[in-house]
Amino acid sequence: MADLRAVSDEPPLFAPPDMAEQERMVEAILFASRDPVTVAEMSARMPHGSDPSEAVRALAAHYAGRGVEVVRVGDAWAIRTAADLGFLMRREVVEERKLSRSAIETLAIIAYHQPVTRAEIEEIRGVAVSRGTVDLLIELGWVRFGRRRMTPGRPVTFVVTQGFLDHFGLESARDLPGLADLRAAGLLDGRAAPDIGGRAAEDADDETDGAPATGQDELFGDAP
Amino acid sequence: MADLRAVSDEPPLFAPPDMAEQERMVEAILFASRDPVTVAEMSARMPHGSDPSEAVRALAAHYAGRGVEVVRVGDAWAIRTAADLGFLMRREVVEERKLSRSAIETLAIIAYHQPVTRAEIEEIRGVAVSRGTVDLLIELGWVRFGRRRMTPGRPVTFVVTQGFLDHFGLESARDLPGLADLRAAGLLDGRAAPDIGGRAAEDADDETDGAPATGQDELFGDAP
Amino acid sequence: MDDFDTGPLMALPVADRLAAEALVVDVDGFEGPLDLLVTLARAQKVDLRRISVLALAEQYLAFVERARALRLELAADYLVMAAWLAYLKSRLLLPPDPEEEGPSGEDLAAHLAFQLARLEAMRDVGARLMGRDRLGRDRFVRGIPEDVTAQRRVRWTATLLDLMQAYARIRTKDEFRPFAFDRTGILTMEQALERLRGMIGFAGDWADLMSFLPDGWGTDPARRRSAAAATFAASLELVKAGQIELRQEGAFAPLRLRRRPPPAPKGAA
Repeated sequence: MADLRAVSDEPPLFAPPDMAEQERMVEAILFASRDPVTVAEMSARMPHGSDPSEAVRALAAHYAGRGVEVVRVGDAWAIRTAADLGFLMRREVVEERKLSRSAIETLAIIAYHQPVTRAEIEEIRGVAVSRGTVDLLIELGWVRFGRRRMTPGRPVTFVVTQGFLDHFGLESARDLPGLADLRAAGLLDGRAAPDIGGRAAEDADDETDGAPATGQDELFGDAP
Repeated sequence: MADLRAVSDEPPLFAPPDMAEQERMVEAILFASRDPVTVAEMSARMPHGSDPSEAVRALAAHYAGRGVEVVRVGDAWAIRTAADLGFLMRREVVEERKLSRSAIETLAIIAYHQPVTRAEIEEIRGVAVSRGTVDLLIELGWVRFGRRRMTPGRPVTFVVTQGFLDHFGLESARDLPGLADLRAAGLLDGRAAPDIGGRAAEDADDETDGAPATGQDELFGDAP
Repeated sequence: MDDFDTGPLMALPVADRLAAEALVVDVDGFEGPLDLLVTLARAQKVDLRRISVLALAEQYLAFVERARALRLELAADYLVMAAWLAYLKSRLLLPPDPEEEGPSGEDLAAHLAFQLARLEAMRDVGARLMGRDRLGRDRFVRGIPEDVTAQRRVRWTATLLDLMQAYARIRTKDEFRPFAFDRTGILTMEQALERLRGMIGFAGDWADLMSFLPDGWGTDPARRRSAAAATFAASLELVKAGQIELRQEGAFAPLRLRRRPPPAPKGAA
């Protein structure tokens, strides 16, 4: 015992590593450990005479403002992702899905007949419109509530939004091709209306091929 | 139309984060992952317009000489503790089955001669390679099947994986120890026994010159 | 090597026994004849590419002899190698025969030296690989990895064309609705079949097909024609299904039907 005590009183055989080296050690330990590490544990693993509690503080200062942080967890220490970068730990899988037939029909009716009440939509479609359909369109930011109709029951109306116009590359809802244009473009049962002729067909082509395609990519390309 | 096109020519709505911020992001991503992360994967998770390949190089420079290091593993990057601090991590050591001599030799042959067929491995070792040996290497995640050789019988070839590089701390298969010396000494030439003639020798040239060096990226492209 | 395994060796002088043990008894420790050759060659302490293949062949043959003396069973490939080396030895010792085709003894020896050097090189680099700073032993991965959670996000897509087609579809439906309602004077076969099915349960006796027309369809000629045709078509379906029988006594005579009596039909069908 006496010998041992004598040894520990004297300067140790090997001087403890300098603080920069101790910081490296703490860094490696915190990185590789499966759990937060207490100062006592670090001390047990580091060379005799090390001062992990100073080293870990130096390390924490070194990491301040970086992508990961040295944080205290109870009486232990750990390296964690900086809170503001948590979004990087999520990978977004974007799944493109076509709007359902009922959603696109409902949207079309709102666009062409706005402001329009739910009852009117149902009358035009000839089927009930489910709550979820309108909710989805509102969630997409393409449809919003308009003024209430001044009729008995004061039903709410729906209108399309600026977002809708942007998505479909329209200046205003009035730019939507009319029935005659649709017919001319062959969208109405292929029976061309003789009175309108070729101009409308060109227009329709333009809109369908050009604008929505480029407009969408730019505006919605990688919106979060 | 004209308006939309004008918009797309302008700089994107949100500029990519500055390089220091991108470095933070790469730092967070690499710290969070156990496996090496490819630049493509980082890119997918970082804001649009980021340049993770530049950011990761800056990060690697920042970590040079620290307790953990940013290392390249094939076409991916990872953070690993500095090798000189391994003694601190005794608790983290994964006890591994000791590889048999034949497994080590087989692994070396695959690494230095890849892509290599079972018959070629047997030629070099002078003994049959037991099924279990290759299976073990595959199970360890160090070896996987490569392309089939375009020779009669279309034999399957073996190549080493990203996991192999990661495990042995190699940036790429080009950094295999002693590779240049072996090549200079002609020991990697698939030299056929003299009584077989010229055909095999030509094949062999293909393998040793082309595949291991340039074929690497292709071969490791979809490694797990 | 367990002591009791060395039984057969006890008959030999100690020095011989030790020499034999060094290689022969441990034959299991060799990974085949090539491996054994590398070990033997290493004793020559020269670059394997410059080894005396002749000396090596003699060593190997001596080894096989010793194994035979010890009555150790050698695997077939060791014996094949011995035979090949004996052949090689003779080729190396005899003056080359100018008539003979194929590689010379020197070519064969050079290739063997190459094979040995290559195998030893692979063994060396294998050891170097194993000696590297390895993951999980010297270098460590992140102890607390964070999982990347995949977040599914649905992006709904619709183009102006979809929108216009949808609207067109609705409007087209409107335009055609009147025509659909115009077709009130038509009885479909499905309707007639449904009606007939409900009624044949009561038609135990022969009854005129025309009596099965719906009420009010017998007066207007157009409606009567449609109803008669549909009901006739429906009755044929039921005959096919084996549910009724149908008969007509002569050309343009009334069509009569009745429910098909249970198993044995009597009378004309």
